[in-house]
Amino acid sequence: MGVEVRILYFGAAQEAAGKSEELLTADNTTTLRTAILEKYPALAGIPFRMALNRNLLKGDSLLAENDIIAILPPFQGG
Amino acid sequence: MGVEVRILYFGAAQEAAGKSEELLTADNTTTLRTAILEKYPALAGIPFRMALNRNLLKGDSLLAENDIIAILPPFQGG
Amino acid sequence: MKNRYLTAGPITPLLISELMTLGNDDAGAGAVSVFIGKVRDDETDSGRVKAIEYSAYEEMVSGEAEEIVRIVRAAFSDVRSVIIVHSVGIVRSGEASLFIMITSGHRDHGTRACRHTLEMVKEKLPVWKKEIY
Amino acid sequence: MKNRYLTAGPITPLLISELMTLGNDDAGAGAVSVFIGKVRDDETDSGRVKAIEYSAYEEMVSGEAEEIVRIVRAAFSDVRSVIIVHSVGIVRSGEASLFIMITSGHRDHGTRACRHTLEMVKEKLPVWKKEIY
Repeated sequence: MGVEVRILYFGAAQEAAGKSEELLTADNTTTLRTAILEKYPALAGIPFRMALNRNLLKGDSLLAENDIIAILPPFQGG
Repeated sequence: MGVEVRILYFGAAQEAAGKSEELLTADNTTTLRTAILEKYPALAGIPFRMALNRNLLKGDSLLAENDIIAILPPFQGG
Repeated sequence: MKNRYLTAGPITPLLISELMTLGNDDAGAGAVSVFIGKVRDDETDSGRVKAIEYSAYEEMVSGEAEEIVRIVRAAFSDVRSVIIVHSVGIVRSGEASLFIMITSGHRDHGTRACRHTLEMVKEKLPVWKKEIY
Repeated sequence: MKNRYLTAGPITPLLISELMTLGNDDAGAGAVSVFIGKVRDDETDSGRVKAIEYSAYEEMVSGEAEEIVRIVRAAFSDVRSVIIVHSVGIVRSGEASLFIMITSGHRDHGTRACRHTLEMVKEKLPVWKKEIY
């Protein structure tokens, strides 16, 4: 079950995951978050947010084929 | 009585006095102010302050030979 | 770089000069407020910072930057233009990594909008840094 | 002009570029805050403003500007440099007549000091203007 979505890792999350992107399967963003944390325990130390198709996620969302999920550690621009 | 001091007129005060500087005789800044207002009635419409030797006057001050008094309309820099 | 809000490498003095000519033909703008963020050579436990490597979620930066501009314009009606440029890639200490310019009719909205834009850039732009020692 | 706080005529883009290089060698300055005041082509009862002629009590400007710098440095300890330049003479609409630059370690003191300097320049510098239509 679930659909295949593209995951992008940024900043410290990229280092914790050891990659900048990959494909994963999930049906909603909450189960996806859990799956990612199980796969990369080092991510637990990073208070990351997620973006769905370039928009910051607020709450849970169902996933659709080809959705792009970004894993966003706290921003550090400026 | 009184000493001769140099008066500098700036901004709108220069136009009201019709000159940029002159020598006048007075013994303190309060009598000088009154004398200037009598000489140039147009100055009455300008809420000018005075500087004594480049320092903004606060209150009254006695005058000494060669003092420089500046007549300063409201500042308009910026 | 295809993104108008990002530039590769430092924001050079030349680029700053060019950016500051934007809006020079607007004779109704009485105030230009600029903020430039630079990399400091901070002394840390890991040594002195030589440079910072910035990375960004480039595809998301545009939408967030446009949202910042919308908010600033809505909050400060006297604002006439908003320019935001952030570096990606390596910026050495002493070099600039952020440029913000607000033109406005008068100083009050301009200076406040500049500060507000700066705070929103820090809060909303998906940019990350990595110190190089 | 012998006064470092005054310049004859407009503050040109070239002069702005030069002024902004001051402090470029200070790698401890993480923030540069700039305010530029320009002559607006305001429509008034007397017509559209073509230019402003600024005059100053030049001998008093230095002391007042130095006092402003002292106050700013005392109030904002993170400030590293303060530059103030005001025009005297004719500045046409669209041209700049005031330049303020603050460098500071971090953004907070810098942006606040810039605004505070601007307010003090308006309040304390013995400068007058005359619109030309």
